[in-house]
Amino acid sequence: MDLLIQIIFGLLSALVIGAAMMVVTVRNVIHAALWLIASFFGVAALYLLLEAEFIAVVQVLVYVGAISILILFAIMLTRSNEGDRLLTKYWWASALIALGLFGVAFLPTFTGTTWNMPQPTGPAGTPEVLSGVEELGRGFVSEFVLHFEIAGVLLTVALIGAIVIAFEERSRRRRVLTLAEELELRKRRQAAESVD
Amino acid sequence: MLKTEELQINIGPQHPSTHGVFRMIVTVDGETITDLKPVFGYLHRNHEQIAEVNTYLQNMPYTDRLDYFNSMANNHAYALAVEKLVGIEVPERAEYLRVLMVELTRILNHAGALGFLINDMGAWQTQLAFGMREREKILDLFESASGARLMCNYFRFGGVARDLPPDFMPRLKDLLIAMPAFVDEMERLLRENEILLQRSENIGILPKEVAISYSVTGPMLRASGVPYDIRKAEPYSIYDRFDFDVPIGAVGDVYDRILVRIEEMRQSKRIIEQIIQQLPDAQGGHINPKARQNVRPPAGDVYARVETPKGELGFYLVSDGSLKPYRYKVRAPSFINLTPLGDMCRGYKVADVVVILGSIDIVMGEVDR
Amino acid sequence: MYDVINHLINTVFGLGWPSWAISLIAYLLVATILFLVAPFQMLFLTYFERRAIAQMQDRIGPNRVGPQGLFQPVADGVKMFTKEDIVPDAADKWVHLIGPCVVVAPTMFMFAVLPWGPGMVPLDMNIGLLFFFAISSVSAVGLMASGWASNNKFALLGAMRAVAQMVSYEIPAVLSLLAIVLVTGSLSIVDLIHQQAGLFISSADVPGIPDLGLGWFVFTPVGFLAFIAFFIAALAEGERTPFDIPEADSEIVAGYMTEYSGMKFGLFYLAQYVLNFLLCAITAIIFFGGWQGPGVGWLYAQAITPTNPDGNGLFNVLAGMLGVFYFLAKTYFFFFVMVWVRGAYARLRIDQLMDFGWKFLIPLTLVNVISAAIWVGLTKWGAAEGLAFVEGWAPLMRWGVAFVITLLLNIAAYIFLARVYSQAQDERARLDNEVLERLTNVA
Amino acid sequence: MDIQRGNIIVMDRRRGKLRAGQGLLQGLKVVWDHWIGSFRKNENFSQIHGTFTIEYPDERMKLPQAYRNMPVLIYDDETGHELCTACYQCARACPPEVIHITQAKDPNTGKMVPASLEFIIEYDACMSCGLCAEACPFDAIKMDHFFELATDDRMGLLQRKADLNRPISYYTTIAPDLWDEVKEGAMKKLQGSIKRRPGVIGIAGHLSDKIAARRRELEAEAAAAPPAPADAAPAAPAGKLSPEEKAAKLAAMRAAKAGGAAPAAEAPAPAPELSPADAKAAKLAAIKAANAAKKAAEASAAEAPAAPVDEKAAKLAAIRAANAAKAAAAEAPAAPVDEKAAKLAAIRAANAAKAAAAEAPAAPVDEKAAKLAAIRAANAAKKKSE
Repeated sequence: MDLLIQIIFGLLSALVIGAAMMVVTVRNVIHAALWLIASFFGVAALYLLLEAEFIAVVQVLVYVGAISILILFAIMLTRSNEGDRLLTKYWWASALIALGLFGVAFLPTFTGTTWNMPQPTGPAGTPEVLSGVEELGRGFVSEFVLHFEIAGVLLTVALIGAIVIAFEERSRRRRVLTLAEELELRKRRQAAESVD
Repeated sequence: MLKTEELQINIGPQHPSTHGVFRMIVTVDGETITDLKPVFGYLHRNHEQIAEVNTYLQNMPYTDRLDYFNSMANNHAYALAVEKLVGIEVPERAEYLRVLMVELTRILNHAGALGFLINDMGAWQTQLAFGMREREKILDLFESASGARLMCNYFRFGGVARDLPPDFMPRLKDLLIAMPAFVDEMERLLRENEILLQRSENIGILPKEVAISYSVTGPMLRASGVPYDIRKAEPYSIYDRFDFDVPIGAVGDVYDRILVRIEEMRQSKRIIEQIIQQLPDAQGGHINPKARQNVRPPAGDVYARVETPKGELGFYLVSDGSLKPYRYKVRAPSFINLTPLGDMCRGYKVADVVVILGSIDIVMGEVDR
Repeated sequence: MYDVINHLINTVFGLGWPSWAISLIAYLLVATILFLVAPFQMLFLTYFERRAIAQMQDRIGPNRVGPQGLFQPVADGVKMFTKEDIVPDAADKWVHLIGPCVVVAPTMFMFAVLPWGPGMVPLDMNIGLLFFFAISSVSAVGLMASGWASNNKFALLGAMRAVAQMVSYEIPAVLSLLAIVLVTGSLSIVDLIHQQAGLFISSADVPGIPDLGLGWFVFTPVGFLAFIAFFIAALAEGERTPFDIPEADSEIVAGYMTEYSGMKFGLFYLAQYVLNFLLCAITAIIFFGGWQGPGVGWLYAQAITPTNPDGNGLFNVLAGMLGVFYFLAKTYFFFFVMVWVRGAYARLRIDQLMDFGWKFLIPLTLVNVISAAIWVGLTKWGAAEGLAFVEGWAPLMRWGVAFVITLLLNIAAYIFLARVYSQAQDERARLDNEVLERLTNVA
Repeated sequence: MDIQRGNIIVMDRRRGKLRAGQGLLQGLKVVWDHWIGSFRKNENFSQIHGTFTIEYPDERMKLPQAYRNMPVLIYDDETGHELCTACYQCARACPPEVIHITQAKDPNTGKMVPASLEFIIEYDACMSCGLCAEACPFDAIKMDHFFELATDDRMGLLQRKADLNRPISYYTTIAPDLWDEVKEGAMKKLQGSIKRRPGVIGIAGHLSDKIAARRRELEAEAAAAPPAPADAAPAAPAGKLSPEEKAAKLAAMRAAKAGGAAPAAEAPAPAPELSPADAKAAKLAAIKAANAAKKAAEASAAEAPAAPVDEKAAKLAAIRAANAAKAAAAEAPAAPVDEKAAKLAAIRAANAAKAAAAEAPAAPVDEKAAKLAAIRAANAAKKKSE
């Protein structure tokens, strides 16, 4: 059993890392986005392997179903600059910076964690650690209600902001008059002239 | 900031909903149409030139091919033109038969046109199938009378080709039993359907003034609110004997065109009922026995017009005294009703184009000739 | 399945394989069966749709290939397979290939949580409902990829429309399910079905009601409105008329499928029909009790005796068969409704579709969620939750009051929204006075 | 606008009505009614429910009598005579000009006979307008009800007379009333034209028994009457003998002999003298040869459809006739007067050969050969006459 899970884990990790590598190396932006989606999928599968079904499903729902679509839309609606050089002269500098940042982010985890694998939970009377949904729901409306509300307000603000921008855009756009409107306009202009 | 560019899209000549080989060069800004240029001529068949090398009677079957939905109405216009040119009298019974056929044509054309229009809106052919069912019944009648379903070639100078077969009238009466049910059903499917209302209300408005200046005719013009019907304005044949109403629209949008067509089917049914009443008393046979079919009209010219289901169909004939017309010109309603398409579509969405085009009810055979 | 295979391998053959191998075999077997079932469902559905819609149009439909034309889809399949696969020169070959696969795969995944009958569920996830919708959103990626890879204006336009439509109609779908989840307090599909036993949605609340398997959510105001909203959203997600805008043939030819031919095209159809089947199935499960129906519970109860607590084998099989029958009957009925709708209606325009989804359906489902909260409060809560005044009421009384209140609330919301929505439509269509005024003044 | 009677109705758009889905439900109801109704068949015109499909290859619509698809030619069952008199009215009426007619000629006199020799309609270009049937004063061309005309052969829709001929009994099955209307006049006219048709001309070509019967009849008449013109003798045996290969061959050989050998024998004598008497003799010989050739060719050709072997004989006869004509023409240049006669004879020979060729349409190969022979004969005659 363990061996099987190890093998699956290895494969999935290879998928995630390989896909992530492809994201940064392929030239075509759309291909990069598709590789990114593959990577997201791999992560979701890893969550499933950890028996965190809810998180896995949310990963799929949010990242694959929503965010990647957003990315694709954004790419398609903007001009593509294909054929730019991938490696600049100072690629090593950026690599160093990236490594440094990664180290900064990773160091606390590295030092602060006791690297003991948790004992596999036995069948008898174990607390439901990861059956999650209900606990998560309760947590959101009790313990973390403030965080939840703040996140909600933030999202609402973002939504309203998007709508406002869209409305501005629409009012600025040249309106094409239909035939009836044009006729009405002509009539009104004539009326205005005759008054003058 | 987001910016949209003007984009040119070619709809047609190969496109599922252009009613034949018809092309529209659509300039869109986002989804809104800023310009639309209809391009036609892909189905040009040299109709008028062919007619000038044929004798007068030989042109009769060619007129069937103009608007192949309403071959009877086309025949009527042409027969009227030649009769006017030569001076042929038409017996009363023949006139009744003619009007009967033409009014049946009107019903079948509107049934089909509404079906195709709803098809263009994306329905899965149900309304079309219902319309086609009634159309088939009428075509059966045409077939029993004239011998063909579409290319009827039924009219002759001075009458019609042959009298009605004995089983025609019972079948016609049966058909008239079904007709109100069919029209009511069509109305129930179309009139209050919210989806259809959204797709048709205030779409493709053609204001009265514009319609007149484009010399649009037929249901299109009447939907724009102009009560102009040649059957009333200049009654030809025996249309002054019948009692019928002229439906007009209030706004001139696609919805009004649907309503006007539905009502015209009802009015046609009224006329047919009156014909059935008056036909037994009609004098004369199905054709004037003195009328020669191989006519040699005196030199001169003539213009005759009828109200086909699509609008005013006129034939302008110039005779030089020979067996063949010197000049033969068709005023095709589909063609002239199509000209305001560009103006009508401006300011609407791309998806509305096909609906507006469908509401004009064109037949490419008549547009391109 | 696990038990059967375990018995077969370890007891009959005595091989002594480990349990993970046996579960692997069991899962593979189940997956294989489902993979076989899905295309057959699709084949039958296409035949069913064509026959039904033909009859609605006073025609006969395909009746030449095989008895009553039953093998027509097979003939179509043969045609699809033998057709030349054309990839446009300017297309992105790989993405063009992957697109249809990514569209089909999620629909197959969704079978994993679908209960066919009592106890017949491949995988009883406790978040099955969420899984179902999460996975269904993946196919949008495939649509996008195939539309983009075709390198065709119509295809890209169709893909954009399809994705926009799927993403926006997921919201009312999930919101309408949320109302049901509020009432039941569970995300597990199997749980949902179990809660729909009894007579009306009361077996859990009102004691002493016989188990007729009719406790369907659709009989409550909350459930009914949720059902209507969900079914409309399902039509949109399954790209069915009147929301089949992505493949509106009168406008954008065939949408994202324009540049596909042969079996790749067939895969899109497969995905679409399987998705339709699944949406119908999930509608039947959530609002119409899935395999619940008169007789299933009774058959189970017959066999259970103190000596045989698991039930009698024969009765179990009978109950299972009846349950599968109920489930499939309901599912096909909803597919028939889909066909029926397709037979009757025209198609909306894309902006009208978005309007309808965002301005009508989402507010409506939001109101329905409130209704659901009221329902839960009135029927389940007591003094502990702060609803002391219901304490004295009889269960039936509580149930009745909840029914009336939610019904009124939902009807009021529906009429109000319908009025506002149709007024907004009229407003949009009328001449834009403001713009005209501005333009007049400029001149 | 001047509306005389009736009113102008402004369509009611039903504004201000709350639209909350009633229209959609109405639509569903309509479709549901049709679905329920579709389990039975739509029987008559007064119904709008029920399937109205006619499953075509299995069931067929009853076509109305007036139905018109493609024009066909009518012949009388009893006598086998075609009603067509080759008056060209249909060809003139045809809008797309797809009707092509050749009128038959009396072989003896060379005069036009009221019957068609060949009648071609290009079905592929025919527009089924029915004007030909209306124009026909003899009711010989009628519109058929047969519509399954699809073919994969490009020339398959070029219909010759043999393909077009239909008996009256067939026409009465498809349009009894229409035939009753015109029957009397048509049959009277037919009798009139039969009188003016000599020999077997005008009998539908494929009715070999009818042709044979007619021929026997003619023979009987000839036997009863005072001795027929002696010049026809060489051809006579062909008619007397049973229509067999041998007879045809014999006739052809005799014709060749008559045409070729006789003048050849005389040739040496008249040539140097150029006397008018000899010229007359030459002319006579030429005419004889031509007639003989024609008769032989006709006789053999008439038998042609019966068996392909006979066709060969016909071909042979035609070739021989051509040779004979050539030989006869060779004598001609002697005198200007004779020249004319020779030319005439040559042309007649050519015509005869042509006719023989035209009557053998059954096997294309042989037809070709016969045509070839005819063309050669014509060419030879032309050359010689020049």
